[in-house]
Formats: sequence, C-alpha cells, structure tokens
Amino acid sequence: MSAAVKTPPSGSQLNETPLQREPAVTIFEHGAPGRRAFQCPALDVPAFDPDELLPSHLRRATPPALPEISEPEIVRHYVRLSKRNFDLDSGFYPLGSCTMKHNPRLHERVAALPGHARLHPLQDPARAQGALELMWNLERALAEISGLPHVSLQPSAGSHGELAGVLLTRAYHEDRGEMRHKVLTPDTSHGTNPATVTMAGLQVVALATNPDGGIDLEDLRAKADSDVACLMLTNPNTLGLFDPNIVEIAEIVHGVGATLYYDGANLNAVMGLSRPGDMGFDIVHFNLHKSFTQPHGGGGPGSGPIAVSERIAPYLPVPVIVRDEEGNFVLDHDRFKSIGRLRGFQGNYGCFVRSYAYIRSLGAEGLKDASETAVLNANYLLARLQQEGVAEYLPLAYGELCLHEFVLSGGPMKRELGLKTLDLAKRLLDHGFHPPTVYFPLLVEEALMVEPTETETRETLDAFAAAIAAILREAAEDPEIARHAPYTTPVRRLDEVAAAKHPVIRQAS
Amino acid sequence: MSAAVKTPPSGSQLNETPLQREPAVTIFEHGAPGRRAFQCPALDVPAFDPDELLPSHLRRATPPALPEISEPEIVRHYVRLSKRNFDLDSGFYPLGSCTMKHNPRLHERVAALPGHARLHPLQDPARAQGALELMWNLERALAEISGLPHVSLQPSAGSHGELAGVLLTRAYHEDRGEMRHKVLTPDTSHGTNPATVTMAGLQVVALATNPDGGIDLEDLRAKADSDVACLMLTNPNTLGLFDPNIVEIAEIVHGVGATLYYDGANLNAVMGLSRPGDMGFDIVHFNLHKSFTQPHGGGGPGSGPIAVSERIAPYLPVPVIVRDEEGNFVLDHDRFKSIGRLRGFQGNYGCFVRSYAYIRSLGAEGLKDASETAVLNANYLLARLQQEGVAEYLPLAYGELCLHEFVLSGGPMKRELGLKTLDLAKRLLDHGFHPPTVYFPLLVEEALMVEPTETETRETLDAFAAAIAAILREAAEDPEIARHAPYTTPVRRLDEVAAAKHPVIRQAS
Amino acid sequence: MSRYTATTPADLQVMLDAIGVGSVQEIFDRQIPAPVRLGRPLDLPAGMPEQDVYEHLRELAQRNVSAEDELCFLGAGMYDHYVPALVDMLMERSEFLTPYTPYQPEISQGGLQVMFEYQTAISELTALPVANASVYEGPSAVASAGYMAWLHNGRSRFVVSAGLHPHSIATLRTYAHGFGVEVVEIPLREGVTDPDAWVQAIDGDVSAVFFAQPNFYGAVEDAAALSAAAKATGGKPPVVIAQVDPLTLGILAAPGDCGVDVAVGEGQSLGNRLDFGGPSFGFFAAREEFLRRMPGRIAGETTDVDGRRGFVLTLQTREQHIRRAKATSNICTSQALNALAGVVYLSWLGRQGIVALGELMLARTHYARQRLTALDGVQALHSVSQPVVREFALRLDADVKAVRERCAAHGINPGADLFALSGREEDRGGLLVAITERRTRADIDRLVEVLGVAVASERQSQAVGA
Amino acid sequence: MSRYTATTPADLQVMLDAIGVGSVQEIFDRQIPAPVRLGRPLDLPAGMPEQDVYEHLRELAQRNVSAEDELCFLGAGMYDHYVPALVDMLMERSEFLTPYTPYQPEISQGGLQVMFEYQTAISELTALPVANASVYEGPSAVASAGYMAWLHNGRSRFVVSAGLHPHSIATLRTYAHGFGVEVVEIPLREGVTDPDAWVQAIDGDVSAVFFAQPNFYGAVEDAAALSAAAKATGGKPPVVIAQVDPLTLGILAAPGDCGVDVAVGEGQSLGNRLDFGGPSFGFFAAREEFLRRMPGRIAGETTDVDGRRGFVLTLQTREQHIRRAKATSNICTSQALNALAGVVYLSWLGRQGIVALGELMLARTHYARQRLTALDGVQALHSVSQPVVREFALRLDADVKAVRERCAAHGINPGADLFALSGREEDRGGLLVAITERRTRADIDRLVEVLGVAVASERQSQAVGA
Ligand SMILES: Cc1ncc(COP(=O)(O)O)c(C=O)c1O
Ligand SMILES: Cc1ncc(COP(=O)(O)O)c(C=O)c1O
Repeated sequence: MSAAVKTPPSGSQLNETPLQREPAVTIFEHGAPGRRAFQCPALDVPAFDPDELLPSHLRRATPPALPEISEPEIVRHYVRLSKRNFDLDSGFYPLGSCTMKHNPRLHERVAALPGHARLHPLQDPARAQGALELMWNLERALAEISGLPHVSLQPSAGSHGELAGVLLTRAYHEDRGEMRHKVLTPDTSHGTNPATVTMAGLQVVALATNPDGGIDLEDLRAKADSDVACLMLTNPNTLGLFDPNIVEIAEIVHGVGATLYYDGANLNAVMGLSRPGDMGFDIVHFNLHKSFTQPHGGGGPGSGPIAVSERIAPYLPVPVIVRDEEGNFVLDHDRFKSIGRLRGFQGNYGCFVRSYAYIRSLGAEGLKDASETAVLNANYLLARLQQEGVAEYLPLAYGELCLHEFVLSGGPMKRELGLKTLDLAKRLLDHGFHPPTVYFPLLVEEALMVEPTETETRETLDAFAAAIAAILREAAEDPEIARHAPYTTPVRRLDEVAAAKHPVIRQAS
Repeated sequence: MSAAVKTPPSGSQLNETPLQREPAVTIFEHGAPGRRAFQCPALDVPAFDPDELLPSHLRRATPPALPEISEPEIVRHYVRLSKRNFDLDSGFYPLGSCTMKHNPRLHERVAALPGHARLHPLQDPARAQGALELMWNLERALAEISGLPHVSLQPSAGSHGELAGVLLTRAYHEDRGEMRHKVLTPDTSHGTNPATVTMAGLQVVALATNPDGGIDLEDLRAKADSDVACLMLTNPNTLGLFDPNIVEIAEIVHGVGATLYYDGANLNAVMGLSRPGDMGFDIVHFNLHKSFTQPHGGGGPGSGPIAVSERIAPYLPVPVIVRDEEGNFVLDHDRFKSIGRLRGFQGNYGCFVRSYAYIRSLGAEGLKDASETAVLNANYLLARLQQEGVAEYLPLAYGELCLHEFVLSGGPMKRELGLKTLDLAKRLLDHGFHPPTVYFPLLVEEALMVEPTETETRETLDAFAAAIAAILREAAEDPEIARHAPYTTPVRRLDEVAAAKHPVIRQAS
Repeated sequence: MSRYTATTPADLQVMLDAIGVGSVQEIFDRQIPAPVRLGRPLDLPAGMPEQDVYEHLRELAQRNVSAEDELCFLGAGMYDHYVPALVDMLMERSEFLTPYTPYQPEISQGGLQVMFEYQTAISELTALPVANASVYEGPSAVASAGYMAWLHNGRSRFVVSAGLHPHSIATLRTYAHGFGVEVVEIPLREGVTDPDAWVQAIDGDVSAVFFAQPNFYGAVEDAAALSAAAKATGGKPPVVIAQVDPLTLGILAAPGDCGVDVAVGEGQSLGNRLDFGGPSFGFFAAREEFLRRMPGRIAGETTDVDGRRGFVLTLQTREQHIRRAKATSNICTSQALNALAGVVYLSWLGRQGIVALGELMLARTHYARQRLTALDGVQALHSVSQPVVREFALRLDADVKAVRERCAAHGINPGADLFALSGREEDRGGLLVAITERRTRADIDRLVEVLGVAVASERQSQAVGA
Repeated sequence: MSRYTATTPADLQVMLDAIGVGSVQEIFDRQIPAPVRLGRPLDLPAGMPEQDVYEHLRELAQRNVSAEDELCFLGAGMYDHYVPALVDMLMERSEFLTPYTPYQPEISQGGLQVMFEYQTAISELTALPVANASVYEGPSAVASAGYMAWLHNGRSRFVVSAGLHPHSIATLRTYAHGFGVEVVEIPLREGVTDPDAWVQAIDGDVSAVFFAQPNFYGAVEDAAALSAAAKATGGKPPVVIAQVDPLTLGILAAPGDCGVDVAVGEGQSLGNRLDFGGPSFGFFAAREEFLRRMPGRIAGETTDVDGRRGFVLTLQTREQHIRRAKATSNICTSQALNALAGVVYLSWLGRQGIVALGELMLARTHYARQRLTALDGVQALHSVSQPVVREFALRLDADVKAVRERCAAHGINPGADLFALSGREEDRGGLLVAITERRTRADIDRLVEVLGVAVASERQSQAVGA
C-alpha cells in the first residue's frame, strides 16, 4: 500500500498493467454457436406434440440470444471479471455511511445449510419452526438493540424500510382520521429519505443544519405544525454527529402529534450505547447489510427490518410472526389495520440468517465493543488526519470529535492545491485504498466522508492517513498527477457524460 | 491476452504494477500481541490443577510463536496473497505432463457434503456403505478404463502409486522365489520413476529413445534379462507419442518374466481409445489430479490409485474393499500376501468423490470425447505452432503428429535468436499465459512441453500461438526484451541460486 | 476485543493519546446526552465461539423441512430449480461478495460489467430494449412498475388481473395507496384473465394494466391478446405491465413481442436458492421510452481516458442520491449479487438450454397434470386443457390442509394450498403443483400414488365423520 | 462435446484442416497400433447432467453416518475438530485451488509464500529449525522419515515403539522392506513405551528410533527421556523420530526441546476435514543437519532482480525431477492445499489459542476418563493416572463390537475398537475415546449414560447367553 509516483503519458501502452491490457470482453462475445454448459435431464415422460400442449401463437419463435458457451469458459470469464473489482476482503474500504465491516465467512456457511437455503417460503410453518424461531429471535434482538418493541423483518433494504416507515406513519395518522402531508428531514439526510417521502405520496420539507452539525431547532420549531406527519432523522447523522438536542427535537415533533423516524444506517455507532426508542423514535429501520454484516454483494442483497413503538404496531406489514400458546411460531396474515405487504413472502431470510449469526457471535458485549471500536477507529483516523500537513487542506467540516464516521471538507484543498475531492479519491485508488464517500453530504463543500469501521486495525488506519498525506504532499509539488489519476486501475477515468448522453446499456445482439 | 511491448529499466519504481508495489509481508509480520481470531469454547467441566493432569516436565514452557491476529486480518492477508498466484480458472495453463483441465465446481460441492466430508475414516463399514460403494464403483470404473481388473485406491499421488507398483513387482517376484534387481525405464521417463525404483531398493537401468521417440528396441532387447523386475513406461510417453512397438515391447518384457508398469500420468490421451491392460501392462497408476479433475491445489492433494492384473492382485495393499454375499461392502485387511499399507486409512477419499463425480458426469462417451478433444487440441496447437515464423525456431522434437501433448525444441531459437526456452517462458508470463513445461524431457534440447487439454477453446489456442509468434518476432528485433522478462508479474526473476546457497526457509522468530 | 476487532491495550493507548481523550467512554460521553445513553448492557445472550454459533444455526436448520428433506412440489412464485455449482463459487468470491455498489468505476469494472451483461440477458429474455440492474424481488417489482407508469402518465387507476400472484397484488395495493392510485381487480374466466372484464375496465383514467404470464394458477395467458385489447381501448393507452416467469421464456412468446411495455418479475428461479423467500432479485425491463423513468441502477458502456472499453453506473439523474425528492424511485441497495447469479445461470443454461429446459418442464408438467387429474377426487381447478408450463392448479374433493398433512407424513409436499394463499372462495380445495426439472417422472409417479391415497383416505374419514 | 469441452462442428473443421487430417479418428489411427485400439465403448454408465450427479453423490453421502449425524468419539489418528469457515473459503479460491505446483515462481508467489509461512508454523510448533512444505499424510511421513534416516546413516534396523499408530508401523514396514531395513517393535509398559526394552533394543546398527507423542493409546510419553535414552547408548546415536499430534503442541513439550531429531505427523487436525481419511497432509520437521536430505518441496526466501522480496522452491537438487534415481525421495505432488488449510488454521488458532484449546481438551478428556472409568464394567486400559490430552483407552468388560452397536442405536459412536485396529491380544476389550473441542460436557455426559447402559446390557445378555 505504499505510495508510488507514476505519471506516464496518458494512453501510453508502455505503462499498461496486466489488467489494463486485458480488453473488456462480455460473456456474449465469448463462446460459439452450439457450445453449452447445461446438459438437460432426459425426457422421462411420454413425448408430446408441442402444438397440442402449447398452441403456436403462445410460443416463442426464436430462442433468446443467450450465450452459447462451455462451463470452463463461463468460469474463466467471471473469475477474470472478478479480478477487476476492488473488494473488502482485499483492502480498506472506508466508504462513509456504508459500514464496510468484515463479513465473517461463518455466515455464508450457515446460510448455505440446506435447512435454510433450500427451505421453500411456503413451507407450512409447522415444518419451518427453525426458520420462524430464528426470525423471532432476530426480531427480539433488534427490538432490544433499538429499544422499540415490535419488529417486521419484511423490508428488503434500507430504502424499503423507509417506505414501510412512511406508510406506517400515514396509516397511523389516517387511522386517527388525519391526513398529514409533510415530512421533515434535515438537509444532511440521505437521498433515500426524500425520495421515499415522495413515493409515499407526501411532501418533503427540508430542515436546516445548525453550525454544530445538528438540526437547527429554530427551523424545526418553525416548520413543525399539525400538517407534519413525521420527522426522518439519521442519528448520528451523516456528518457522524449525534444530535445533542435529540430529546428536545423529539419533544417538539411529538408535540405536534407527528412521529419520529430513525434512519438506522448509522446504527453501528451506538449499539449497546444508545437506543432510538429511548431517544423518542417511533420507527427505526436497520440495514442488516451495514451494521449486521450481510455482505454488500456489489449492490445488494440487503435487508431493512423495521422496529416500531406500540402505537405503530397495529399497522405493521403482514405477515407477522406470533408465538401461539404451545410455543409454536405461526404467521399471522390477519391484521386488519396493516399497511399490507411490501413484497413477497417473509423477507430476505438469507440475510436474517447471517445477521442473526452475527448477533449470536458477538452478544451484548461484542456489539458494544463493535460500536466502541468503530467510534475509536473513526476518531483515531480523524486525529491522524488532523495532523499537520493534512488539516490545513482537509479540515473537519463540523464538530471536534465524531462517532463512527466523520466528514472532511476538501474546500481548502481545492482552493490551495487545486485538487478536488474527486482527484484525491482517484489518486487513493493508486494507493490501493477504496476512497471514502465523496460529495456527500451535500452541505459540506467538496465533502469526504470517512467511515473506517471497527474491523480495521490501527496499522491500516495509519497507512491510509499516510497515503492521504502523501497525496497532498505530491499535489503541493505537482497537482497534475492526482488530476489525472488513477493510473494503475483496470481502467482509468471513464467518460460518464458520454455514457449518459448516448446510453449503451446492453450488448447489441 | 494481447501482446505488449514493455521494456522499462529494471528496478524503476515508475513502472511498477500494483501487485509489484505491494511488499511481501508474511502472516507472522501481521497482527499484534493479544489479537486473536479464535474464541475458545467455555470450560464446561470442573477446573483442574494442570500439574496434576500433566506433570510440568511434559509441558511446554512457552507457547509456539504462532501469529496473533484477528479474523479480518487473516482473511485479508490470504485473499491478497491469493492474487499473487496464477490459476487455471483465470488463464490457459498448458503445463506439459500435468493435464491442467477444468476443475468442475460440482465436485467441490459434492465432496463438501457432510456425509462425505465429515465421515470419520474409522466409521464402521456398515455405517459407511455410501463411501465404500463410491470407492467400489470408482475401482470398477478405473478397472474398465485401464483394462486391468483389480484396483487399489490407496496411494496418495502418482509417485506413491509408482512406489506401490514397484513394491508389488518385488512382492510378485519374491513370491515366486526370485529377487530381481533391475528396473528398466526410458530416458524420457519422469523423475519419479527412477526415484521410486531407488526407494524400493532396486536399480534403474535407462533405456535409449529411438529417432521416432519410442523405446529403442535393440537397447531393450540387450538389457532385458532375467534380473529385470519391471519395465516402467509412460505411453503415450512424455513426448506425447504412443510407442508404435508397444506390443513387441510387452512381449520382450514378459518374455524375460518381468512385469510392465504403466505410468498413467498421460492417460488423458487414451481414455476409451486404448487401454494399458490391453497393451500388456500389469500395473497402472492413475493420477486422479490429472486425468480425473482433482484440482491440483498448488501442489496437491492428489491421488494415485493403481490397477493391476490377476497375477499382481494378491499383493495389493491392505485394506481391500470386497462385497459380501449380502451385497454389503467390507474392508478386508486379511490378505497374507499383501505388501501391507502405504499410508493411513483408505486413501484420499475426498479425491475419489471428485473423480467419481467426473466419471459419472462424462460416462463412457464423455471420457472418450475428453481424450479425443485433448488430442485434437494438442495437434491443432502443434499445427498452429508449426506455421511460418515459429517452426524455424521451435521445431517439433519428434514425430509429426502427437497425442495429448507435444514437445518442441528451443534449440534453433537459442542459436538463431539468442533466446532460451526459459526466456520464452518468462516472456509468456507477460502475455498472461502460464508457460508450458520447460527443460523436460531431458533428451530434448531446450525442451518446451505443451499440453493444452480438452477443456480449452480454439480461441485460446489461437491466442497462445499468436503470443508465441509475437515473442519470436519481438526477439528477432530485440532479444533483450525477453531475456529480462517478465515485467508485469508480482515479482520478476528471482535469485534461485542465492535461495539454495543460503536457505531461508522459515521466518525468523 | 471480539474476534472481529483488533485493538490491543497497546493500540488503545496510542489511539486515545492521538485523539486526546482518556477513554472511549469519554468520546461517547462528550457527544451523547446523558438521558439517552443506555446505562446497562443489552439484554441479549452472551456471544459465542464460532463453532457454537454453527451448531446453533445447524440445529435451527434441522427443524426446517427443506426441499432437500422431502419431495417438494411447492412453487407459487419460488421454485426448487437446480442451482449449478459454479454459481455458488462465483457468488462466494470475495470480489463479488463484499464490495459496495460500484461508486468508483475504475475499481469496479467486474461488478459493472456483470450488470451490463445481466441487463443484456434480461433484454434478450423479455425482448424489451432496456433493463435495469435489478430491483428487490417480484411483487415489489410489480409495484415499482406501477409507480413508474404513474410517473409516466399520472392517471388514477390500475387494472390488475386476478391472475397476478396475490403477493404482487397486495404489494401493489400497499404502494399504490401511498402515491394515491386505485387498484381494480379483474376476475379470471376458466383460469385466465376474463377478456371481457379486462376490456371493460380499461378507460382513459387507467394508468397501467397488469397481468401475469404464466399466471398465478400456472395458466398461460394470451399475452398478445391482453396487450392488444388494452391498447385498443382508444386514446393514449395505459402502460401494459406483465409479471413474467423468466424461466418459461425459452418457450413462451416474449413480452416484448406481445405488445407488453414493461416486463417485471421474480428472478429466483434463475440460479438463486429458495432461502425461505429471499434474497433473490426482481428484474425490470421496458420499452425505450421508459428508460429515464426506470427505478434502480443501470450500467452503461463507455470508454476511459485512454480509450479502453469500460462500464459505469449511468442515467443517475433518475436516482435518489442525485434527485432526492424528485427521484423516480427511492431504491438504493438492490440485489446485485443475486442478479450475478441470474446472469451466470442464464449463461450456463444458454440459448439452447433454456428452450430444452422449458420443453422438459412442459412435458413433465403435462404428464403430472394428466396423471393427477385421473385420480379419484382430483380434477383440474379450471380446465385440464389449459396450457401450462411448470405449474397447474387442482381441485381436491377433500380438505386440502388434511391431505397435505397426510402427504407430509410420506415425505411429500404436494404443492401449495391455494385458498390459504389467495383467500378467494373459488380457490377452496385448490392445490397448486409445481414441477421443476428436479422432479423426475419417478417423483411425479410417487406424488400420484401418495396423493391418490391421501385424498381417498381423507374422503373416507370425512365420510365417516359426516 | 460434453459440457466441459467446446469444439463445435465449425471449430472441428477448421482444426482438422489446420492439422491436415480428415478426422480425429485418423490422428489416433496413425499413432496407435490397431491391436491395442479399443474397438468398443467403455463399459461405464452413461454420462449424467450435473443435477443427477449431485443427487447420486448426495444419496451416497446419506448412506454414511458422519460426525454431523451422530455424537462421534472416534479418533485414533483423525479427529472431528471444528474447521473455521474462513479455511473453506480460502481453500475454495481458484487461486489456491487450481494451480499446479509452483514451477513458475513469478506467478506463484501466493502459493510459495503460503509454503514459507506453513514451514515457519511447523517449525514453531515442533521447535525444529527446518520443515518441508508437506508430505502425503501421517503414516507415510513416518516411513519417509525412516527413509531419510537410512539415507543419512545407512544402518540396518529401525526400533519402533508399539505406541506408534498401527498404520504408521505398517506403512514403515512396507517402505522399509523396499529399501531393506528391519523393523523391531518395542512393547509398551503401562501404556507407554517400555523404557528398558527401548534401551536394550538400541545399538550401533539402529538407523532410527520411533515413538509417538501422545501415543496411539492417547498416553503422553516422556519424550525427553526416550530421546535421551536413545542418544545415550554410545557411539553415533540413531536418528530420533517422533510422530507427534500437532494440536497437542500448545501444551506438550515440543519435540525439538526434547531431543527429537525429526518430528513428523498427521496434519488433519489442523483445519482439515475428516474426508473419510484424506486428503489431509503430513508434516515433516527436522534438525538443520537433515535439510539436504529431506523429502518434498521446500520454499525459500530470496529477492527478484529489482530487489523485491520473493519466494521460490529451493534445494531442488534433493528432488526427483533433478536428481532422478539419486533423489532423496520420489515425492512430487504432495498436499499443498491441505497445508494451506493447516497454516490458516494455526493462524486462526493463534499463539494463545493453541494453548487454550489444549487446556480445554485436557480438562474435558480427564473429565470424560474420570466419569467413564467410574462406570461398572469400564476401566482404564492401562492406568487411570496416565497423562492424556485428547484421547484415552478404556477396557470394557463386554464385547466391544456389541457395545458399539448398542451405542450406535442411540446415535453415539463411543470410540474406536482398539483390537480391530491393532490386532494386539492385549487390546481386546479396548475402546479408544477421543474428545475434541466439539464434544461438550453435555455430550460426554450423554456418552457416559449411553455407554454405561450399553455395557451393562451387554454384560447381562452375555451372562444370560453363557
Ligand atoms: C443514511 C442512509 N440512509 C439510507 C440508506 C439506504 O439504505 P439502502 O441502500 O439499504 O436502501 C443509506 C445507504 O447508503 C444511507 O447511508
Ligand atoms: C509422467 C509423470 N509421471 C509421474 C508423475 C508423478 O505424479 P505425482 O505428482 O502425482 O506424484 C508425473 C507428475 O508430474 C508425471 O508427469
């Protein structure tokens, strides 16, 4: 992970790395007509006249142009392709707001047990008691962690949990005979928050951020009225800061009869240390793929369970797991106030298995250790980055300490070194690091949002801080180097404008 | 896989690839005192006084200096390390005599089924009938493929099978009251053949190779006497050539009362097409890790079953699987003429599972297709490499056609271009190919031994031939490029002399 | 320190010193107001060593009867297809398993190219020109398609065939309630969407019409006729949305060739495990005109500064992280890894294989229906001549729950209880039987035998009881 | 074409043209003499689709009772230890799974460095300075050590403690017969190598002496005393070879610290599955003077032309591919992947973990021995105070085979039948019980209960029968 000055002339073949030399070839460009990996099981029933079983007007005339390719070719294609990805098992991935913590392989092992992996979602509950007990236990654990008594595991990801949450809020108000139209959310909030509000048929009202990085209470008081259905908050927020006024905020919101929604993407900061329920929130979503180790898979799968207070419980999606008198678990579909279903079946059970394994591995003590170490690591890295040679260019945007992540501003760097946050990020690629989240939250100029997570060592944090310092030093001498970075990645900067202007989103057939 | 001219000054940091920049750090250099990945299960039995249970003079005073390291660090270390390996799933691997064919992942799946993977080797045969049936079926299949009726799966690899074979031969002769001392083997034979003979207490007598690449019959006749215990032969041999005189050879050897041993490393050429038993061989070893897809694992595990004729059967290693009257499989340890055991338990069962899955996947037709395609691919690649611009420098060492592999001579290339076979091999690394076997067999000057296998596509063979041609063209202009190759590998040419002179074979503690 | 953290006491001291605090607790105390600090340990079981967690999860798994443990004819949206081993191995590669959404394209070409290939495969399957990189799963894909239609034309009503999966209808209702669109259900006639009711329900206020192919009862709809009817109602037609079963598309006419505007569906049958219902993926394909209103990630081809071919996330101005409240969807994390499984599976199946597999299912399904409907007390729920591909609906002259219990005692799960799923009176006695390529003729014959006895016994005991 | 080959008819034509033959058959016909061509298809079952092969192999697996299916106290050389999940994932990475032996070091640094790390770990465990990169497995490692000793001193006799695993003795005999060395077995006294017989057997003709630690019966030998005795017999001493159980070396004195010259053993317990006996790996460590006579691959550290640290196969002049008939061993393919599992496992266990695990086994094993020997009709085979670590030998006052069957009926495999393994008269009635960290106190208690009943019942029925 050491630095390397490398400023070859752009496009020069002389300096191509092996991966750069490999042209991108798609699976559709491999193979040849007639090749195959699949061998169809033998027809063991009487042959039939296709036209009789399936009239020709319902039949497909020409088969879809899928690849024609042997098994070894498929394996080689995708194994080679995999090597064009950076991954968490190979390097530091301090992507802010994403909680890129270690994904224990134990979880993959237990999720693959046939009793979990080949269990049909419509298996009679009596013959799926292990699965339902697992879900029940996970619900109980999430309830305890969040401080909210009722849980639905159904939502498929954070944003799906948000949708559930806003629809629950609507249902709650509607059930009381109110139609409230507005949802408050701070300008630091994640894009899914406002997008969700729109999808749920409500209107977003943005709240200002105060100089400490928290909600501007004046603004909140001004906007909190009886047409407000809900306040959506991330706490610690996307600046990595815990809102010091959370108790007052909750009072104000509850005072106008609205609910409080907790975006749990940052729960990794506070497990075992502070609970949304105790802060006054009514609804929380979890990202099992963040705080609870479900691997991100390059963009999913995830899982976004929600926990809610008593007053929201009647509206939870169906089905709900209940335990009958004999201690058996059953699925209750019959909940007349429910908002209904958000998806098929019972949710992303495979993710539940992994996150449940994680919670049982760590227990109360381990989860607290995780949050404490995440916060320690973030503050240590922040301290390292606020040392001489860095702080001048990349000051902390808000506050002094942080929780599990922090946001630096690249404004001074841009002005004084002529380096944008994007350039810094791209140059980090040459150092073998995944860059932090960039340009979010929007209110921080040239934002750099760093979340190291608890599973990284001090050595790694030191190496990352050293890389940042080296890039800044390099830029002080020659900013052009970073401006054209990266150099060593499988491809270099890509033309995103052209891609959006004339979208080529599939292989021509 | 396209060519790239890259001749940076050696040692120049400017041109380092990302992997080259990463210094090699061992697992012992990672971690820190007190870190751990293992969490010991709780002591659930009464605590004890260690000195009482284990007197201190039997105890270890200081723990072994194993790593102290967290789980995420271990994962990252070895995943990163893995990326410093070339592998069959990522590229063409035409290593002669090694049969680098595709390793179907189905085999890993079935071998991992707990009924196979967690079966204790001392489980009562009555409760391991599935395993014994699998072994029985595999034995029957190998018997049919080799044309020899009795099989022992016990040997752990090819060379272990050879040892079994030579000891069987000794036992056979000894049982007839003869102590024969010599084993004939051609000079093209693999090193394990003579090494095995020595280990088994016999003497090697080398046979000359005739101009066609086969055994020199005159030499054989001259050396075949009543002190010869055995002829060890690879057929097709390591030149990829089938000995046209095999019938006569067998007659000569049998004529002096000796046995014929078939080194089955090259069986991939003749499955379903020709059988050692039918050629007159008494003993055959198989390399399940070559012909039958057991992955090579970077140097094992392998498995080297042997098949033998009736006259050799009494001496087979114990235990032998037999089927009793009720059709149950049992292990027979009681074979008074047996040479005994070659190892613990029943052999590398995990390999049996994989190879058995392979045989059942392909069936008779598929195995024949495998050999036919292997031979077709080899001959096609040979033809491509005997085209203009290559054949002048890399002529075929023997014959015109070949079976599953062929050997080129780099002699002309060395003389005319100043390029050694080693240089060509190293330059191939920059092209993304694993080089062929080099400098074997010994009797071919600057040998290059190419075995493409059947699971490669024509496109890959074409690309490889093009790379060879490109390297030769490049060398005609500037041989220095290849002489200093490779350039793009994680490390470049290594100092093997220093390594052997002052061996550092472990991390200093 | 847990086994996943690495801060030794020595590390801790150095780190606290650098931060300038005396303890980790101090970091929290300085930021989290005392009233909302949790002053006690969480009430959770103590952590466990890896082997104990394994044993616990294994014990739970053993209390489930999976498709590995019984002969399973359950379907109704998810199917016990064979997942080839190479899918598992690729999904487990760290390089695919552990990255985030590809925000840094230079080091994410693997994932981005997979998305591009996946989009191509879905386009090929559906014969629709544009596809996204996945949405969550089937029913929510239907709802998302509805939202897109509503964004497109802003009309107030959805017309939905009762042939949609009940979970899809329910999910659509949940979503539609949010953005304020009414959902009207069209009944079936002889197992397929009633064409008259369909036409009658469609007017200028209809934002979109929905049908399923094959439908929830296994029946093949006349997709072209339904689309044509929707488009022939005069004025600017509604958006025609089909929920399709992708694995039938080797033999069934492609939605794009039947006048469908948007094809969505559940991708589980393409190389994904059952996993008690998820994670799998939803696919989403449409006509060109919907491209800039589609939800979710889309990968596009481009070049780098040196002219190399490469892939990026594109058309991001649709998305929440750019457009926030104006985004075309709120989706962020979707199902990239499951979609990878999907495209690997489709490559494995191949152009010929998807046809061969379809024909095998077709033949076995018809064989099964024929044999089962020949049993006493068992008939087709609708019509025995209705075309079906891998699933069909029966009506039992006996209590379905009781019959299923009897079969379970013989290690057979004969299929899904239709009434339990749909709640429709007309589905009482209904059993939905799915036949994948894993169910051989011998398996089907065994089902015939066991179900025959179960129905007969149950009728007898009902008769006795009555 | 099978699913693993890719030659389409079009490919075939191009290829045949390039070769200049009319058919593939012609290539064979021109090279293989007609009399030895197989003119018929092999008599093997037809090939099967992947799913059918899976089902067949699964069906076979189900007819085995594995340690997943019963409470298993079998040991005697291989042990049901927990293999952490990260071992599997690393072994399954293509980059480790599929390469050949690292003949091209520039593209094999991963494998070579793993070997180097593995060698270091084995050296650390055994406290011996040099170790190779693995041999096949335990018993053949013992035999290979014998061969090395014989190469070293050329003497004519091996003295072997009866405490060696019977498979090790048998394998050593097989090998030694080949190179012509006599094997003399030394009996045990009270469960450990008889020190008097040991000393008496050692003279100037003895090439090597062998003992096992812990021995086959689970007993801890006084390794230092045995080594010292062997070396005190005057003249140039024989090579002292110990077969050691690596997982006990967290708590047992290291062979290198006990005067042992060569330590070898079975590596299965280090992160390898049971696999019905293989593949696993054998380890091989020795004093410096044996370095150039060791069998097998050895990785060594060096630098590349640019000065980068790197690793190569070294000291290859020992090996068959260079030295042919003069090689120090014939071994070629060994057990690299299993050795990788070994070093990953040892890293996972760690410096403290290997002690903790040893102490846990020690405590549980003593608990088990105490409770079991308190049963009627059950006593220690040798002495109840003999130190043991994870295994111990019992004598049952009942037919062992019958007792084991009774236990099996209750889902318990109580351990190995000693007489069946060793064939020694004095082992009649012997049961060898192994306790790994997977066997909890509750498991042991259940064994006590079931074995107690089984022995009692069996004695009763024997009494009745008599
Ligand atoms: C703060 C915040 N909220 C919500 C989300 C959305 O979560 P998901 O991607 O699981 O839908 C994210 C994900 O990046 C997030 O960081
Ligand atoms: C011709 C030949 N014989 C024997 C062997 C030895 O086989 P193994 O490595 O399995 O011991 C090899 C392996 O390379 C070989 O190529």
